Amino acid sequence: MDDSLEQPGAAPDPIESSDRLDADEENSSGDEDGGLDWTKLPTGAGRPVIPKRGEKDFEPSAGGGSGLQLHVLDRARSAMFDALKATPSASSKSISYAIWHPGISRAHVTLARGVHFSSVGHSAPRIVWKEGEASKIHKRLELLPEEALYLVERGTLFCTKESSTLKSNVPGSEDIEGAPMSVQQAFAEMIGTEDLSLEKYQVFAYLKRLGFSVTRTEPPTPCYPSARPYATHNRMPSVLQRLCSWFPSWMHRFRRLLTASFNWWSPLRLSGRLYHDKDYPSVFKSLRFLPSGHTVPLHTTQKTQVEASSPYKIFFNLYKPSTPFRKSAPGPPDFSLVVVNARTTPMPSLYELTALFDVLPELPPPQPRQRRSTSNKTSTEPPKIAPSTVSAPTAQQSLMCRLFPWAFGIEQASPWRPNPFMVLKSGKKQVVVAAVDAGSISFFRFGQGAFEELPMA
Amino acid sequence: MDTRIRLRVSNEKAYVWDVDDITTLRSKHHICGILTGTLPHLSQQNVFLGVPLVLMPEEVVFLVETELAIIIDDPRAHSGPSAPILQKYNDERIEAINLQISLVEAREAKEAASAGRAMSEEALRKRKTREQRKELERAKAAAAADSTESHTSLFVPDSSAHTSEPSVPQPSPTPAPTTPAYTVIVPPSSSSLPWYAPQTRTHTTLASARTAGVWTYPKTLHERAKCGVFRGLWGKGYFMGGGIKFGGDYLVYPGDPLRYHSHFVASVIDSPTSNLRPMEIVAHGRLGTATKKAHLLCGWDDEKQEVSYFSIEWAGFG
Amino acid sequence: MENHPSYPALSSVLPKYPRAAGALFQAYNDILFAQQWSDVEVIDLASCSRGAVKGRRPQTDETLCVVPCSLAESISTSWLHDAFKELQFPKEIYLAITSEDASIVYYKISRGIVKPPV
Amino acid sequence: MPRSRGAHKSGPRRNENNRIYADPLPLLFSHPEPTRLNSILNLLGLSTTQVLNPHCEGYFDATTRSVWVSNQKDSLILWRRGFFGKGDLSRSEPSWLTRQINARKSRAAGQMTSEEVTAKRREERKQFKFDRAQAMAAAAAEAEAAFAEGREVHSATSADGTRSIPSAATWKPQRQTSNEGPAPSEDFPDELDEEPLEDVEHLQLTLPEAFFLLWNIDCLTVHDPNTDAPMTLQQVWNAFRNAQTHHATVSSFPPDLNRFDNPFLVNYVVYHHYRSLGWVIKGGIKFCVDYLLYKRGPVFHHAEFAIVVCPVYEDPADQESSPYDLQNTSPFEWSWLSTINRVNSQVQKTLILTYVTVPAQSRVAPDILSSPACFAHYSVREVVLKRFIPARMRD
Repeated sequence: MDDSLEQPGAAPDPIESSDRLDADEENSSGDEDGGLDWTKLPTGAGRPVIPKRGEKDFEPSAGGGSGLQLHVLDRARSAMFDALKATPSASSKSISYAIWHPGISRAHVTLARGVHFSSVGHSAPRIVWKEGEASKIHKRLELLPEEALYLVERGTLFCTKESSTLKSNVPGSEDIEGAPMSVQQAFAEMIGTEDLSLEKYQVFAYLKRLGFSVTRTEPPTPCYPSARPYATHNRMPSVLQRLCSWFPSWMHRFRRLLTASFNWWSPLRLSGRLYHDKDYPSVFKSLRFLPSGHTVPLHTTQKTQVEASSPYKIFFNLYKPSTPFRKSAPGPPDFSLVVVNARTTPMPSLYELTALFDVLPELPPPQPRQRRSTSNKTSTEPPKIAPSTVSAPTAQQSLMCRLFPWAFGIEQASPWRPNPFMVLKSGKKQVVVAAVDAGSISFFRFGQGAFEELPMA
Repeated sequence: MDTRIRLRVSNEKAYVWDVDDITTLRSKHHICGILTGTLPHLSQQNVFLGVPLVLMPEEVVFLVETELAIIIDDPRAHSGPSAPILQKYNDERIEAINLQISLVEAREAKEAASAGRAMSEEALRKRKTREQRKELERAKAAAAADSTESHTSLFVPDSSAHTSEPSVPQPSPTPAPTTPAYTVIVPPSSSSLPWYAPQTRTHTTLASARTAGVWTYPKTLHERAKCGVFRGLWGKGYFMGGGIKFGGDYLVYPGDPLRYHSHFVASVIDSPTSNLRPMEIVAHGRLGTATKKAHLLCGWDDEKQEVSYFSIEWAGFG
Repeated sequence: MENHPSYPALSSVLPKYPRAAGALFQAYNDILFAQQWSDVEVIDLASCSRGAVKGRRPQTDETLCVVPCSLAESISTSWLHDAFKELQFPKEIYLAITSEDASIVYYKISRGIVKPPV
Repeated sequence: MPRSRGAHKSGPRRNENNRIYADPLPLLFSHPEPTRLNSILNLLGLSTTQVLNPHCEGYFDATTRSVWVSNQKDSLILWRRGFFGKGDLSRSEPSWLTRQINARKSRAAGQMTSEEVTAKRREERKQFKFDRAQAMAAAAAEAEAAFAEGREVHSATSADGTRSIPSAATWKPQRQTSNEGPAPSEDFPDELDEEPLEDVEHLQLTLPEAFFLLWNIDCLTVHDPNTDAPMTLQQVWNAFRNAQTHHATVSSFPPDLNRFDNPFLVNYVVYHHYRSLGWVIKGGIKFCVDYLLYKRGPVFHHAEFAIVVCPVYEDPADQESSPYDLQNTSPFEWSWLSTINRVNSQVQKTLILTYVTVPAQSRVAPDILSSPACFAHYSVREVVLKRFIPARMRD
């Protein structure tokens, strides 16, 4: 059946072509980066639609391009350069103000306006010194460097750099202190602070532009609201878990190996008259005696353990635009994201992946596929992580079953049995890694596989 | 005057902020870089991006080595202004703002007059609220339309528009009610700031930048190989873009990527004896054939400082 | 192996390069029997420690050079260069990549920058 | 059924396949007619079901590191009951001889052979591409001329252009340019056709396939090619591990047998893992991966999963001292991960990284390697890889 696909020139499949229509530089078809048609860039107000991709030529004709080619190229370039000349600006009625404090890597928002602040900024208690008065603790609104930089570059935040001596007296913003910062200066000075690399900023801004709420997974200070969604799931040993800790499930699964009766020169004995289930499913079942699955302990020596310096730490929590988000009490995130520099960091090792999966919650089984008449592009997408169902009875049940399968009269099959292909393709836990190469971001989803739980026979 | 491109370097990343420099780089030097900033008026999408342009490290090395660009240690170039200089700057800003305000006021007065009747302040206020409400409704309708057609729309509604949780400590100062609206510009590049002093923080050679700890690329054989291959392909007239997403180190274009498809995905091989897995040939050959590109193996010889190329295609049989 | 009909044609090269013998055997049989090339001959490619195969595809006149290698090996650009050199710089060489399940794939390698067909 | 792709197969053909490929293993179970005695025995937990073992035979070939099954009956059993092996001159089941006979018949009848049909199709495809390129060049030249004269320029490839660019859907071969199929009489004199065809093809089993059949279900006997004698399980165990010397670096030849990173062992663990879960597992070189997983078998559906085997050393010291040059032991560069992921998503396969741990010599005493008992110390786990597209994850 794969014969028709074996030749490399085989026609690309319909799913990938629908990718191709996705008007995003996620585009998989090839050379879209830098190759956009800026002449199709919407200019006027109103809601623009996807500009069609420009038709490109195969190559310039001899001598660097024909008259027509040069003409079209010039037009494309000037459209691009014109668009780049736009300056970030806002009405004085809607712009916000903040002071950048390099010493603490925070921008103190002195005037917050606009919808952005519903997902950006947190309250921080700071000691304020007033002339002639004793110190007082004030709660104030502060931005992390990525939040401040993002608002600055889109022109919604006017930021000045902290200075004790400089005061400005611009109308409408009388108490602004310090010298105004350009976007360039914000890039130069805010990146590199509070663990923010350019790569992390690029990923942050990319997701914010798509409407996601993005927060830090590890609170940089105790006053930063933490999602901490997994604590209850993994860290609170139940009676059941404590009871079972000395008899892990993987040992149960492979207990045959540990008994002397297992003959390694003849693992499967079918000839005996006493063998009860002489059929294929039982044969396959008896063949499943090799240790498998993520519950089997991963033996490591000191050197292979994940080092503290590993870049594979979950850095951002992602909330879809459709997820209700309260910045003071964020719920469990829709996705957990690691950001790495693709040039200096290869993909994660098994040890790094295991450490990531260890802190992540198990996903509920994927929802049944929605059949659509025209396309089924959603079919291979991972399931929506519905926070409310993470600790739903199904999850507990599967845990119970996995711990005490004999009590349920089952060995492998759990009640958790939606379309097995969907489960196999999404995995039980997921982490998203954004690998950034000089500004171009590749997002990959690493799922914790569960093939051993869903045999085909 | 030095006409070399100014590369603003911070955290070992090189940015170009001046649009004229971006123009020169692309049109004259065939260097594309990657735009990474938010376009101010199209801030809810990722297809078209704006300044700054971020350069690949091998682009930086090439530009500096060929004396087409200089490196500026950007964090150090941003010194703080003295009080008088800032005062002067702010005075100029205020002047510009006042000019803007008076222009707006003049236009409003004219409009009011031409309407044939002078409005009371109360009436003006009411009209304004009405307009604001309408504007809000329009925005909401647009956002709603956006979310229903998100598959065809490139521009994302601002999600936060739906939820309006008040920010925790609402800062008190509001602009004086009498001040009319004006446009506040956030300066994109620092060139307009009188206290920005790049001249004193300039490195014209890689060696100088390296000594200062501002720019250390290339450090390894692999990085040298990448620089060598980049230079080699550039010398043959190609434009290069990053290729990690596409299965190699570079995408290689016969002309400006704005107008031409890439011909190759190129991968850099550090040395003539570096291991090459036959599986890589299978994968690259296969991917290239499917995307109508050839794959280019670019073998770097650090001793001879030269590149040898091999092109891979599917054989067409078997 | 010794009883196989193609063994006599390969007997001079197979024992000489035992590590590449499997790949050569597989590629030779595929070219001769499955691809049905004509004038198939085995030549000694000492610089790559293996035998190579020359022949013509059905209904064509051009003699092509096939260099076998196994998926388990590692090659290099100097290896490719040596192969071209010893074969007297043909326009291209065909790399026959073999796997132990008897699968084989062919890829065309050209020296220099050869742009894809329009 | 994972995807409806197989559905285009006509019903009778599918039913035929369901019948031919009904058994997932070479073993057969024969259930005797129910009698009173049988039901009593069943109640007592005694089975009257007969196990029919086909006892296939093959020859170990050290050069190609495989086991050859030349007996046609055995080849058919192994292929049809579980899709074991591959014809060395065919894409899947050994069909070389049949193809040759059909080709002779076709030639005799003046028709094209299937190979010639394929060649002709490729030739036509080439011609189409050439025609299209010509049409595009002509359109470009026309646009160029229009531009030079200041006339309105139509885009070279747009629908409103003055020229039509052939598309794959509209293009038709103008004329049979080549490969009409050879004339029957002159090129192939009759006496040549009379020459009997010798079947030079065999079913080739990989070493893990052979070991699986031999060790678990005991339906294969492997012969020593030099002595013709059947090999004992212990001999096979040693010979298969020994055959991996091609993996070894030259300096440490021959490699130490008592190592957990012997490529045969690592591959066997993966092979056994998926076979025991009921998957049909075949080689994946065409898609630049190690294995492909089929739910029932390659005649039914496309493979759903593409497997890349990633051995993981528990102890890096074992890797340093290794005589083998195992692939994929270090995490991939991102460009390589995108490459293999792209290739496989183009053909709708999900990429799976299958990690096999290699027990540390310091943890497990290597003398356990003298028998398959060593397999208890490896472990297999999967990581599923997929591109994540934020723009499509917004709601």
